[in-house]
Order: sequence, then structure tokens, then C-alpha cells
Amino acid sequence: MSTNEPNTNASPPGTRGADAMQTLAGRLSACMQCGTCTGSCANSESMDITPRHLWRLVQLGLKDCIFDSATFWICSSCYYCTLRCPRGLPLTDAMGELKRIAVAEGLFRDRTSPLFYRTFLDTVRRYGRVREMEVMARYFLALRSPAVSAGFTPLGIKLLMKGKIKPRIPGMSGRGKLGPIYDKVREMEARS
Amino acid sequence: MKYFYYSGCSLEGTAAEYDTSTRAVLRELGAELMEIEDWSCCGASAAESASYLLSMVLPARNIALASRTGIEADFVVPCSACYLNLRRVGDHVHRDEALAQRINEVLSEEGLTYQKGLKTRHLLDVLANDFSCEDLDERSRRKLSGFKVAPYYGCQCLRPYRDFDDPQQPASMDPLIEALGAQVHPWSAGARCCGAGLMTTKKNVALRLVGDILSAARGADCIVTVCPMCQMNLESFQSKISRERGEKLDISILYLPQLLGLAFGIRDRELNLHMNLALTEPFLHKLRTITGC
Amino acid sequence: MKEKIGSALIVGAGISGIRSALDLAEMNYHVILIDRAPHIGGTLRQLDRQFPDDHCGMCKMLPLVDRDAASQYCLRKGLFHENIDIMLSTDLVSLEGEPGRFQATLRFKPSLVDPGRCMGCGECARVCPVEIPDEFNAGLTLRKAVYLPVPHNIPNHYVVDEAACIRCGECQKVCPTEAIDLKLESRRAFRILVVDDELVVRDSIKEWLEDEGFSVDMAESGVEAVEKLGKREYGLMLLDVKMPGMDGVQVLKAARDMRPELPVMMMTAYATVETAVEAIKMGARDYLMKPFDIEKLVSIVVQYYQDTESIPERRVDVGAVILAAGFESSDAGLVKDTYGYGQLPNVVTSIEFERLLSGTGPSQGKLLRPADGRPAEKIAWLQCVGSRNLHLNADYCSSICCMYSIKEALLAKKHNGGNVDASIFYMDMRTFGKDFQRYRDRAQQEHGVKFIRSRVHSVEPGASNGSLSIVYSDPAGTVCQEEFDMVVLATGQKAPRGTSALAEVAGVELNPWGFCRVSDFSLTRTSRDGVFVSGSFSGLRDVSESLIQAGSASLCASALLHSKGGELAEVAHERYPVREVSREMPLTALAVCSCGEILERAAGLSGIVETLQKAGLVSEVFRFDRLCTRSDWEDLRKKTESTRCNRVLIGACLPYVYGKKLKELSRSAGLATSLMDVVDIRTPAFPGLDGDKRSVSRHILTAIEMALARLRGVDSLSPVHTEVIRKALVVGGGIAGMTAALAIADHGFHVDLVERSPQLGGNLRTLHRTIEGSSPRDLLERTLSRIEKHPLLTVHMNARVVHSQGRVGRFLTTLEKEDGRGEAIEHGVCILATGGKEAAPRSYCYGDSEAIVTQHELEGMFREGVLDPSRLGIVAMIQCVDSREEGRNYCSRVCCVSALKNALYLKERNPDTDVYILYRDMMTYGFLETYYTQARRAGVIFIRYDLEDRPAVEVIDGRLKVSVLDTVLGRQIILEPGLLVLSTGIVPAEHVREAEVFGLSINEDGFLMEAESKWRPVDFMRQGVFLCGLAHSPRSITESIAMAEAAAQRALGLLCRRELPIGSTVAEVRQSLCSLCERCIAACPYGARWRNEEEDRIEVDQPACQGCGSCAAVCPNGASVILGFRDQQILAVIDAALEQVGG
Amino acid sequence: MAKRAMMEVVDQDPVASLRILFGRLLEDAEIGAVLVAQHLNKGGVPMPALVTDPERFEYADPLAPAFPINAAKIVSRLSRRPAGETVAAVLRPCEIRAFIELVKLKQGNMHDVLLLGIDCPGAFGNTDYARYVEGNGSRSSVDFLTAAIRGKTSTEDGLDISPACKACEHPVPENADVIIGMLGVDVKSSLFLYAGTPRGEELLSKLNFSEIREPEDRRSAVVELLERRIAYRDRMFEKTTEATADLEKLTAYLANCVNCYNCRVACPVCYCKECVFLTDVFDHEPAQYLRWARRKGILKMPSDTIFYHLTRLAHMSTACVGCGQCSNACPNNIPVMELFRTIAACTQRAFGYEAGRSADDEPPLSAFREREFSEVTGGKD
Repeated sequence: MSTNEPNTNASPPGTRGADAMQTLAGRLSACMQCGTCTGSCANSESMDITPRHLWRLVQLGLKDCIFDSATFWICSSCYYCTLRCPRGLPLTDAMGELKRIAVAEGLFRDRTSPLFYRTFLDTVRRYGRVREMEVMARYFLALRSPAVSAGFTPLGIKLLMKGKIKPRIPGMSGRGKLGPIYDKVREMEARS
Repeated sequence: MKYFYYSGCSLEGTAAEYDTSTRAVLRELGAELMEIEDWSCCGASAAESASYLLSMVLPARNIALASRTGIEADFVVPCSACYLNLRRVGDHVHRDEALAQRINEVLSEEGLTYQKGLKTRHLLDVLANDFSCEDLDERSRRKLSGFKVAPYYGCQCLRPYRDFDDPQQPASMDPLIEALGAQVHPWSAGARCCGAGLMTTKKNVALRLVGDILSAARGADCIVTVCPMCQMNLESFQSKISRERGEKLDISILYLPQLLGLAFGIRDRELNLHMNLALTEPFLHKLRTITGC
Repeated sequence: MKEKIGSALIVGAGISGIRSALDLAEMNYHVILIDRAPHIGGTLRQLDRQFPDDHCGMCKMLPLVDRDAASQYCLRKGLFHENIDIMLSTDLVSLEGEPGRFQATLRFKPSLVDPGRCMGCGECARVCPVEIPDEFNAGLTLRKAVYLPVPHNIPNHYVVDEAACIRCGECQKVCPTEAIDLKLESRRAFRILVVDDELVVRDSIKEWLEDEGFSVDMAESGVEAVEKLGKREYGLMLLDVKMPGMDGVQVLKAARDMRPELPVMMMTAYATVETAVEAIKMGARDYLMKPFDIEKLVSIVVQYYQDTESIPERRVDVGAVILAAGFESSDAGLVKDTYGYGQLPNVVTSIEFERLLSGTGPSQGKLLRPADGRPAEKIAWLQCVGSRNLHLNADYCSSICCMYSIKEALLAKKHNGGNVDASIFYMDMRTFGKDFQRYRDRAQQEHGVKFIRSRVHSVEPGASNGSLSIVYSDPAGTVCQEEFDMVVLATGQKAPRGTSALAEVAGVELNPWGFCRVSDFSLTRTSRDGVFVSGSFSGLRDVSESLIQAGSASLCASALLHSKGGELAEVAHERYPVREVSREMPLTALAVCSCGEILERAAGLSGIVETLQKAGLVSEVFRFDRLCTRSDWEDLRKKTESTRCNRVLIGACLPYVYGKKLKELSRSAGLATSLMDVVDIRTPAFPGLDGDKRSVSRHILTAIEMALARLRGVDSLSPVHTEVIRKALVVGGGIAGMTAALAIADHGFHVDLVERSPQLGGNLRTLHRTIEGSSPRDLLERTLSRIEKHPLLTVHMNARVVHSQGRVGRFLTTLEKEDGRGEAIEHGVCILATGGKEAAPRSYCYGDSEAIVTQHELEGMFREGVLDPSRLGIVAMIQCVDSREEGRNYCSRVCCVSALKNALYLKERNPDTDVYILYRDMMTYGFLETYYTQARRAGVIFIRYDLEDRPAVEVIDGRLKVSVLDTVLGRQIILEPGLLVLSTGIVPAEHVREAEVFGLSINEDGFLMEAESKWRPVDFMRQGVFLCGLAHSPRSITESIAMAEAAAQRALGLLCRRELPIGSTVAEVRQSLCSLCERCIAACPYGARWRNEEEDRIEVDQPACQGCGSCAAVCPNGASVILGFRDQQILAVIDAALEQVGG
Repeated sequence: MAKRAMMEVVDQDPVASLRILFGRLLEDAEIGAVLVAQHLNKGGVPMPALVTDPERFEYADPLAPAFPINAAKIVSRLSRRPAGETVAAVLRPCEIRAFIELVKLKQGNMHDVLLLGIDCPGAFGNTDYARYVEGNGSRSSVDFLTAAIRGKTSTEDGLDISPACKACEHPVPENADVIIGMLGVDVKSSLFLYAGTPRGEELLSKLNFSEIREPEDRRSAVVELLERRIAYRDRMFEKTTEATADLEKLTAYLANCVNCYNCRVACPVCYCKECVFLTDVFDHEPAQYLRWARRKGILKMPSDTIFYHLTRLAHMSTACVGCGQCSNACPNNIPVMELFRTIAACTQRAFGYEAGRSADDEPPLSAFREREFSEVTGGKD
């Protein structure tokens, strides 16, 4: 199948090998585009394409269009669509799946979200637990966007004053303790 | 009653008052909390975007730690995001046998084994179902009469798992609030989304959601929450939103155990109300007339 | 009484049950019709109008032959038939034995009001202090605790709602006939044990239940409960799941050991529901969720109390059973959280909306918002509420909601000065029935109903007071917000409560959605031999489909009864001797019932009787205290045996009750029934009508005088009967024709089966397999071999009907054989099954490439094995080719299923084949929806197109290119399929000739036109001629078979008689007055009149005449006369109404 | 083929010219017979006569202001069964309209009849016509005609056309096969003939008329006449409605009725073979009369008068063409026509029906409609 935009690298489901996109399309194949997800979505107004549109793209395997969009990054995991989908499809999980594929394949235009997640996980790897202050600092540093971090400055100050941000290292015994686990996961995923 | 207590990272940091008040209230109610030695982050929403397996292994590690003790007790989790992550492991493993093996292959690095069996429960579930209203009534040293409380549930303690309440019209907090002598604010925003992590990554999207919730709460004395993320989102940007919307939307935001603690007469050393970012003067005034100080 | 050969039990008295009952009763089988509700009519009792004519018309189901055997009034009000025993508030509790010889046990739930005594005066309701929502008006109005379940029923008895009743005893005190007994003692004797560790819970339950008159004991722990169970008898235990120490489950286990018969009800919080469900598996009856809804708790407890009361059981022997238990509207409460049902008063269900539109509804038919009584001017319908929803185990379509929503929208548009704005939110508009598509188009184009393709997820309060706000995403993806005055939820079907219990009792299997499972190629055969299903119990369907299925069920039941009884029940029409009185002076005997002392006191009945005697209007008087008692009735019977009078008038209450009794009286007195009548003299003396004695007395006198005047003028001549030629002609040898022919022949009547082509089988020959996986070829072979062997079947191949004359019961039809030879066939009935075929495509380059085929051709390729699914690559299918647009503006109903079937087959053979289905609305009605889901799951890709942007097909160098606009994405998609399959739909056969020969009409699409689309789907206006199969409209094999069975059933209703009885109310022509203007011919709705050219006179086909009186109304010459309604007689009645002897 | 034609008038005498035309019908147009009003005794009332001899039109006078009988019934009698030949009937518009009603009731047939309609300026009642002719033997049909088509129907001695004609809004026989037009035409020099149907067109061609345009003044003459008549009619409706507003008034209105049933006999659309009022239905028991009398203390005899008129209204008002023969036939001058027309206007409006308009309209009640009279049913159908 092709669209009238010939540059698409999409191929019809069922002809490719074990591909994450294809698995996802399979999980969503029962979708009948009723639009309940879009109607339920608290954030659909902020999305460039609606969830219904997104699932249609997934069904048709139009990967470019999917990852051109920021829609799945705007999902706040409220699970309303999952709850209300008359077909009982795991839509919120599918949003997560798309995030994962985007990160894995580097398919994102706006790097704020992936960056934040990566920063977060690095902290976890290092300390086992999250140090919010460090996550934020590293995240804003990585973002290199003073405008965004400035938006959070008043909050940071407020939190400091309330004694909520402490320089204390989270209490897991042994730094980098989760390293082996991370490595093992990576190793296993590379295997499959 | 004994529970494994998984506080999660937030309660060690920005949500310390949630942690202390939870511990105090459960203690008052006669529950015993067991710490999980060496617990680690559940992965939050970040792990999912990196690796599915990692998003399963991180919470599973904590369950494995608890089951190593050989004690059979439920997990009680105050943070909704942590609750969902922990809860999900059991569900996914239930549906996919191979997953358990893969998880254990990873966990064997630490000599840990994940086993099915331990039940993960949200703090609200425990408060609403393991104790009767009579228990609460008995422990209340003062009635919060005259307070109109808007119960805010957020998303992930209700959805997608319908463990203890209706996922769209939740009501489990109502009897608790009423048992304290307070009144429930009638609204339909209790299960709406606060924007969660988008507050960091897509701030404008989240601010709109929070604004709608605050607006729906008008007429209430305070909103109570059961999730650090919700609490933070609701309390942190009130003046900004009020400015943008051109209406006064500031309102006190408390954690549910803090509210319980106020009725139980728990000392502020444990309630840590001073750590809350949004407590309005009228609220505090009303509170003083009840506590008499 | 006639001897009844064979008897059938029908469970459920909705329209399907009624249809089956009437079918069997017309064949003179004895029918027991039961319903658990205290009324008949099922859902239709609440519905005033049905699509497509937006009218009722249920009465059109009443028998057309032997009309006098049944009631002749509105069927929504009640039904009487001499062969049907109706038992209400009755359940089937066991069914034992073999097909043809079942023993059924029926349990009657007694009402606290004795229906034998209640006259419906309403005094009880007047004094009752309780007011609760009325189910009849779907809760939109209030009723008392003692009430009429259906306000318009005839006869109508009050019942007590035991759950609502507060046992104040007021009604019992005022009842004039002592019909009410509240049985307070037996309630007190019902002891309930409440077990809960929380004092508040125990106390409040105790308080509620004691208020209800029950005795309550409490236990605060499991241990205490067990202790108490050991000491005392209990009727019910309410048991908390979660208690410290011995928990609910443990108590339950102990109780099961100690008192296995004790019903136990679990009480649980949301969190322990799973445990409660476990408890049910261990023997608990049900569970209640905390916090309690008092009303629900009480009503459940009352239910248990009623169950354990000593309930009269009746064992009946029946040959066959038909389950017609109906459906239940999907609980809108399930979706209350999103649609606000129950919280927002202006959100109503479709049934509630029907009540709002009804003249007998809460606002007398004005369309007002329930919340504030303001006119509803902007209304939204939300489709698929409770249907097509996997969350609710509802992977099915409820089949009728699309159509009823359009109907409701159209009805609404007639209200509020025509200012109603109607929007229907839908996913697929399923207009798959005959003429449905045009109905929809008219709604859209002529009446401006808006159709919005979007599934709404929630309804919220709107900006202005009472308004509702809907947020939806339109097909282009824009999220829209719109405000409405009212939202109607098109709630779908759900298996009715107690289905699984009924299925267990009846021994039938259910399908995965809880409805009755049916066998292959049948809509009515269940998994148990001799037990059939009809109506929505096997899935929701509209009226006409339900009636077709009901006909099929009664045919199957009758075939079984016939095979077991040896011979078909034969109507030896009652020919008891009656006195010839036409030459006698009319002398009337009057029997009056004084209802104890009441009529004497209220109206001075003896004075009235004296007046009448003095005026010489009555010759003899019989007085009774209570004619409703057996002894008084026997007395009357004896008296009439010896009277010299030749007319009998009975003055009593409830005249409708006397239908059957009058027949009895007629036989014993030797007087024709038409010479007897019953007049209601009781109602004028009802309390609360505030009449003084004088005016009550005048009312009664007038009523009697009018009845006397009518009786005096009655024609006492008995009408002529027509002899029936007991043979059938079936035209068309497809599956419908063959099925109908076999069904009739199996009942012992000769059948001539005429087929135009050289072989039988029709479309069955070209089909590969059904979507369910059965083989049409096997069916064909089975059927052919039965036809070959059947001694009563004559098959005429290569033959056509060319001429027919005669009328119902006696036809003479000429066949033309292949060689031009003619053959005349005599027959009493005729069934047309002339069929249809796949339409030849006219578009999408059909014929330009071998790779473009029709669905039928594709099936042919499968059958021949010439297609290799593993090498196909891409297959595209286009639905609605040349159809559902003018030219052929109807849905062919089978094409979507064919496409799914073939797509699934391709996917099954090679999952790597890419299958695209280009569709407009997927018409997968009923349980076919699940195949749609399956196809989606299997990876078939569905692309919806609009008529404005239909797919384009090109053949370029032998290669196919299909481009189509994806409406969700808003962009063109280009496919290069190896095979393009066109779903072209069905066109009727060339049957203009047959229609002409039998004087039938053809609709604009060429299908034969039935008598009435809703209520008489297999009849023609021409009596004695029936239709089935594709000749009527497109349908599946199974549906064609069911329809053929229904048509055969109707035909057998005539064939089973030696002669056709004529109703006592029938038209006649006074030839001396007739000017031959033929206005009566045009006016007769039954085609029962014609001009006899040879003798130049107008004739009445009396067996076909239904006595409606249209001819008499239209005839200015007074030449058309309805027997029983002659001018003189009516004038005399009017005179009697206006003047009074001595008055 | 000619649709419109002008016929020269000889000697300024349109009647004489028409006689010539009728003769030509028999000779040139394959017409078997002509039905036309003729003076049978000289100076008397012209009566319909069936003429087959072209020489025997000498007393034919279809333009005389006399209307002793509505010939629709006669045409129906001529056409109930095929006669083998075509009859041309020269009729007034109300006669044609009545005939069309009878055709719908299968009492006649259009196939074998050719309808020649004449523009109708109105006619006197029977007694007035006698006075008109007797009063001055020299007054001819042509004199009346020339005055009447200019709008003057009354004479100096106080005679005027009948109320039915004054209230008639169908002076032009639009549904005839051939219309003989006089309105807006100088009848002393020519008559305007035009075809209303293809058969009429065929006839005009056979007679070798050539096509012309419609006379200029015709349209305005028709409109003007209609305005006058409709105004009269509406006043009449108003007056009659008031005079029959309740049962008491109606009783007074019909008080002079002697149950002679002449109105029914004269009525062109009353087609019953035997009237129900002559049957045993109204053959009451003597005691019955006494019971009725006792109820009100007084009973008009013969009884059933109101019932009779109401029955006729019920049966025939939807077919009433307003020809006025009922009033013409009444020995006691009861304004029967006024009553019938007033009621007919209501009943015909109720069914959206106009009696005599077209043979293709279905008569009320013979077509069953599910939705009608919503004002009666309260909108609930």
C-alpha cells in the first residue's frame, strides 16, 4: 500500500518481520475509529493529531506520520481512554509503547520529554531512588533552555523554603546499585 | 493489621508531609507498617519510555524484597504512580507467564526472586476498606464540622484497575470525610486528570487541566489528595493560574491523611502542615476556631 | 369444549410469544401462555409507535380466520383466544420429559389482590398513601403501592407492590369486593438473620426490615450467627463478607452444612466483591453492595419472602415449548458515570423517551424536559449505549436502536411546533431492513434530522440551567462542544434477568452473551429437542423480524406436535345445533348481577329491572348475587336451557371476561352467540365517581336499554362457510420455497412446488460456506433428498404460473410447462418464494479485468479451489456497490457479512494477505458484530468512504489501482490489489408476472409488497397468498428459512380447516340498493370485494372480510351492510341512549 | 392541429351559428348524436334532446338562460355502457362537473362522450324563466347573452339569474373537450372555440378550424366575473352559516320541508338506485313516534326531515358541484342550494378535494389515508 505521498516508508502490516510497530498495530486492530478516545482525552486539544487519528495511522502502519506527531508525548496517562474504549483496547499502554519506540529509534522532534525521562532514569540508576533536585537540575541543564527552567524557578525556591528539597542523598545502600539490573535488561533486550 | 509500606521517592522528598501524616494516621488506627529494606524507585513514567522490561523489573524488585521476608501482608502505597507500577507487575505477569521468567532472570543479578501473591494496595483503599467509619469516628478528637472538602482522586489510583472504587465516579473518600464530621463538596472533577508529568514537559497543557479542577472546587474549603504528583500540581501554580484566568482560584490543598490527622488531633510535628504550599488564610482561620488555638 | 389435540407452552407474552400463541391457537392447538410479569405485551406495552409508519397496528396480528375465537380489540390492551390460557405472574420452574411429552411445572406468584374479585374500581389506589416511580412510564411518573401495571389493560386488575407497600391496611378496608388480603401475619412469620460486625449496619437493616413487617434477629459475629442458626428457623440470612474472626465465607460454609435450603445474601464493600462472587459459587444467592440502597435491599428481601411463601404450582403436560422471554434494555446505569443517566434528569433512555412522547405518558404526549417541564427543542440521540461494547460483554449490535432512534427523532420533530432540532450520534447507521435506508434518507433530507458519525463519551451539565453539554470529535477530528435540552440514550439489549435460570430449567444452552443459542440454519431450534425460541430471547430484533421468528417457532412446535399426535389438530368447527329463531319475535331474557348488595344499594337495581319489565323490553329476568362465582354461573346456565327467550343479555362487571363463557352458554342453551351479550352495569357504581343514586341508576338503565336495542336487531342467520381445498402451491424452488413446501407437506397436505429453472436450490448452489462455518451444500443435499422422498410433494420443473383465479381457500392456478403445455392446479393457499439474485455490478470497472469479481464469484472460486490465497498479496473489497443510493436505495443486508466471511477466510488461509474493506456503514447487526470484531482483530483493514468521495478504480495495463479517501486521516490512500471484490447486493427475481397473476403489488425496488411491513410480514393483502425469502427483501439463508417457516405456518392456519369459518361481524351487499359505484372495492383494506362482471354485482369474499366497516362507511346507498351493525339496529341503540323508558 | 379557433357568427346570431356547428359534427366529425337543449314546444323551456339528424337542430338553443335539469344524469345514462358511437353533449360547466363525479362513481364513462362546454353566464330559475319568456315574447337568448357577458344579468322587470349561478365560480367549462367561449368575445361576430383535451383538439382539426390566439379581453372578463361571483358566494356562505348555526336554527331553516325528496331527485350526483329514506329503515313502529314525541313534547311530521338532509349532506356534499337544481326543484322555496354549497365548501376543503375538477382525483373516503383530520384527532394519528 502507498499513500499519495510517495516518500512513506510504511509497509502494510503482516509483511514485515517481528516489528514493534506491527505488534502494536495488531493490538489495536480491533479499533473502529469511533472517536471515544479523542472525546475522552483531557489533552486532545493540545495534540497536533487526535488519538483516533493516531490509532488509524498505527493501523495503516504510517510510521512517519506517527512520529512526526507529538501526540503520544502529551498523553498524561490518565487512563480515561483505556477505560472508555468500547473495544477494550489498551490505549494508554499503546501511548507508552509509542514513547518507547520513539526513544529507541530516535524518532522525536521535540526532545524535552525524552530528555526528561532519560535524566530521570539515570538518577534512578545512580541512586536507586530519585533525587528530585538533581533530576530537575540535570534536566534543565540538558535542555539548555533557560526559558523553561525559569518557569520553574519560583517553585524551586518555594520548595527549598518549605524544606522539601534536601541535599541528602536518597537512602539506598550503595551508589549505582541498580547498575547490574540496568545492564542485564539491556543485555536481554539486545538478545531478543 | 500489618502492611508493607512502600513510600516511594516523592515521599522522601517533596511529599515528606504525606509520608509523616500517613505513618501517624495508620499508627493511630492500629496498623503496623513494615519498611522494605533497600527499596528502590518504581520507575515512574520514565522507565516505560525506555524499556518495557525495565518498567517491570524496577517495581518487581521491591516486591521481591518484601517477599524475601516470608511475611504475608499487603503492600500499602501512598503514591498513585508507584501504586500503579507495582500493581501492574502482578497483572502483566498474570497474563504473561514468560514475563515472570524474564523478570527473575534480571533480578537474579541481585539474588532476588519475584513471586506472585503479595497484594498491592493504594493507601486510600486501605483507609476506606480496612477501617470502619466507627474506627475513624472513635479516633476523632474533634469534628471538622463546617468544613467542605473536595475529594480529589486523580487518575492512577482509579484507572485502569478498578480495585476499590468506581473509576469514573469514585466515592470511597466520601464516608471518610463524613466520618470526620466534614461535608463533601459536590463536584465531578474528582477523577479528572491533573496533567501529571506533563507539568514538567508540557506545562501549558497541564496548567489548563489544573485550572479546570481548581475552578470546579470553588465553594469548597479545601481539596484533599492521595497522590504527591496531584498535590504538587494542584498546589504549586495557583497564583499563576489565577492570574491567567483572571479569577481567584486559590484553595487549600491537603493530603487525605493530613485531614484525618487534623481530626485525630495528631500533632503538627507529624502532620507537617507547614510544608503545604497552598493553605489559604480563611482555611487556617476556620481550623483555628475548631482546634481552639 | 372441543377436544384439543396437542398442547404447547409459551414462556413470555411479549409480541413474539403472542404471535406464536395465536399461530398455534389458530391451528386449534391448546396453548398455555405464561409471563412472569403481571401483564402481557412485553416491551410493546410501552411503545405507541413503530417505524416505518410511525404508528402502532399491533391489532393487525389478530386472527383473520375464525375471528370470533379471539378478542377483537386493541391487542395492547389485552388478548383473549378460546384456545389460549394466559397465566400471568407465572414462572416455569421445571421441564421434564421428552419432546412431544413434556411435563412442565409452573409457579404462580400470587398477588395480594384476588383477580377474580377485583373489578378495577381503583378505590384502593385512591386511599394508598405510598407514591413511587411508575415503571410503566419508565419511572417518569408516580404510582401508588397498589396499582395497575398497565393502565390501559382489559380486563385490568390492581396488584400490590409488596416492596413499596407499607402495610397500612387502608386498601384492604375500602375494597368493595374484599379482593385484597395483605397477609400481614405471614410476613411477621418470616424471620431474617442479619450478620455484621458493625453495629450501625445491623441496626439500620433491622430497622428497615422491621418497617417492612418482617422479624429480624442480629448477630455481631460469625460465631454468634452460627449459634443462632442452630437455634431457630430463618427465612433468609444477610451476611457480611468481611468480619473479624470467623468471616462471611466461613459462616456461609457452616450455614450450607446446617441449613442447606436457607437463602443467604452476602453484603460486601466494593473491595471484597470478588469474595462475594466466590461466595455465590459456594451457594450464596446473591450479593448486595455497601453502602446499601434501601429500596433495592428491601425489594430483594421481599423477593425472597415471596419465593418462600407457599406458592401454588401447577403441572401441565405439553408437547412443545417455545421460549419467548424477550430482552431487557441494557442498564443505562452502567454507563451513568459517562452519560449522567440518573444524575442529570434530562438524560433519558429510549424507553423513557417513548413514554414522554406517549399520550398516556407523563406529559400526555407533550415533549417536555423531565427536569423542568420546559419544551425540549434540541435533542441528541446517543447510539450503541450498552451495545458494541466489549467492556460490557456486549460484542453485539442490538439491531433496532438505529431505526428506533430515527423514528423517535421524527416523532420528536412533530412536537413543539416542529421546532425540534434532532441529532443522532452514531458509529454505523444500521439500516439493513426493507425500506429502512429510504426511511433514514427521508429523515435526513426531508425532515432535517442530523446524523453525526461520532461516539460520544460523556454528557455533562451545560451552561444554562438544565441543558446538557456533549463533547465529541467529528469525523475530521475536530473536537466539538454542543449543548442540548435533552439526551436520549439508545439503550440496547441485554439478556433478561433470570435468563440463565430459565435456560437451566428449560435445558437450553446460551450463547456467549447470555442469549439463547440456536442451531445452524435455524433461528428457533435450541439445543434441546422440542424447545424452541422466539423473539428477542435469542437476540434483539424488530417487530417484523420477531414475528417472522415467532412464526418459525410455532411451525417447528406444530410440526413436532403433529408428528407426535399422528394428525394435525383439525378444526372441527363447532357445529352444535342452535335454535333457528329468525322467524320468532325477539324475546330477551335479562340476567343481572347485583354484586352482593352493592348495586341494590347504589342504584336500586330491582327498580331498574322492574322498569324494563313494565316497558315490555325484557321477557324474563334472572337475578344473581355474584355471577362471577361458579355456582351462580351454573344456575344461569340451567335457566337459559329452559327459557323460551331467544336473546340473552347479561348485566354484570367486566364484559370482556365473558368471551369464553358465552360460548359455553351458547352451546348449552342452543342459542347462537350472536344472540347473547354482556353489558357492564358495574362501572357506573364505582366508588369515587361521585354519582348520586339517581344518576347511577340512570346510567345503568341506559346501558341495559342500549344493549337490549342492539340484541333485538341482531341477525340470527348463521353465515355460510367456504370449503377449503387442502392443498398448497409453492412458487419458487430455492431454499425458501423448498423449506415452505416441506413444512406444509410434513403436516400431511399435498404441495405443488413450481420452479422456473431446470433445477431446485437457487442461490444455495453458488454459496461456499456461511460465516458461522456451516455448509450450504450439505443443507441443499439434505433438503433435496427430503423433497425427493416426500410422498406429498409434486415438483414442477421448468414451469411458470400464468394464470390464477379464485380466492382464499379455493384457487385454480394454471402452470405453463417448458413445452408450452398447461396444467391447472387446485389449491387452497399459495406461497410465493420467487427469490432474488446477486446484482450484476455496473461500476468500478467490472468486466475490464479478470481480477475484478463479485463476492459470489469469489465464493465460487473458493468452492472450485481455483484461487490460491497464499499468493494473493492485497485484496480489496468495495461494499454497497450500486446500492444504498437512488436507483437501488436499499441495504442488501448480506454483503457486509459476505465480505467479512470471505476476508476472514482469506486471512485464515494466509494471514499475510492484506485485506482492505471499503465500506459506508458496516451492517453487522445482532451477533454478527462479533465477526466484525474478529475481522478487525485478524488485521483486516477497514476504510470508510462517503458517497461524495467514493473509491476510484482504474485498470492500467491489467493492473488494478484503487484510490480512496480515508475520512479519519483526510488523505487519499492508494491500493494496488491483486483482486478486487465488489459487494453488489441482491436484486429480486423477475416476478412481475407472478405478481400480476396473483394480484399483488411490487415496491419500487421490485420486491413483492407484503400486507404490512411490521405486523404481517409474510402475508399479502390478498388472503390465502403468502411470501417468503428474497422475494420479500434481501436476507441470509437462515433468515430465509425462518421466513419460509413463518409463511408455511400462516398457510397451515388455513389448510388445517375443512372449511373457513366466517366471523359474525361481516359485510354483505344489498344488491337491490347497490348502484355499482365500486367505492367499497377501493375502500376495502383486505381486498375482500370484487365486481362480478358476469352477473354485474359486487361480491364479498366473506372469509377474507374482517368486518371493519370501511365499505359501509363509504357506501352512500346503504347497500353495504355489516351484519350486527345494521342501520336500524344502530339507530335503535342511539335512540335508547338518548331516551329512556319512563324517563 | 388547432388548439384555439375562432368561429364566424352568421347574421349576428350565435345560436344559429351553433346550430350549423352541431350539424357539421354529425356530418364531418364522425359523431353519432348530439345531446343539446332544444325548445320542444315553441317558446317553452329548452330540454336536452338527442339529435341524430343534422336537419333537426332548428330549435336547439343551448344559450337560453334556462336550466330545467342538470343533464349530467342523462349523459351518465347514455354512457354507462358502450353504445358503439360517440355522442357529443353540449353542456354547462356544472353539468360537466357533475358528470365527472358520476364517472368516478362508475355511473358513466368518458370514452364514448365528447363534451362540448359552453361559457355560462348563468340562468334563471324555472319560474323566472317562464316569466322572462312570457313577459316579453321578443326577448331572445341572444339578448340575454349579450347583456350577461357584459355583467348585466338582471332585467328591468326585476328578474335575475338564480342564486346558484350568482355564486358559481366555474363559469368556464375548463374540463370539457371543446370549450365554446363567449366571455370577452363579441358574440355577435364570432365565438371562441378551444380544446381542453387531445380529443377536443382532434375534433377542431376535423372541422378544419385554424389556430388563432386567445382573444385579448377574455382573461380579464373571466377574472372580473369570478371576483363578482366569489364575493356573492362568500356573503352567501356567511349568511347561511349564521342561519344554520345550531340544531334549532337548522330546524327552522328546513321547517317548510315536506319530505317530497324532489331535491334528491333533481340532484345530479345523488345516484343511489333506491334511496335509503324510501326503505324499511325509516318504517318506524307507531310507538316509536310517540316515544320521540314524548321526549321533547313535540315531533315534526313527517319526521326524519333533518336526518334526511343531513344524510344527503353526508353522502353527497363532497360531490356537490353547486348547480342549484335542488333549490330549483323545491316546491317550498327552501334555500337548499345555499345549505349544500356552504357545507360542501367545508367538506371538500377538509379532503383537499374539489368536486368535478378532474376524473383522475380520487373521491374522498375511497382512499384510506392514515393521517388526516389532525384538527379532529388532536394531532394524534
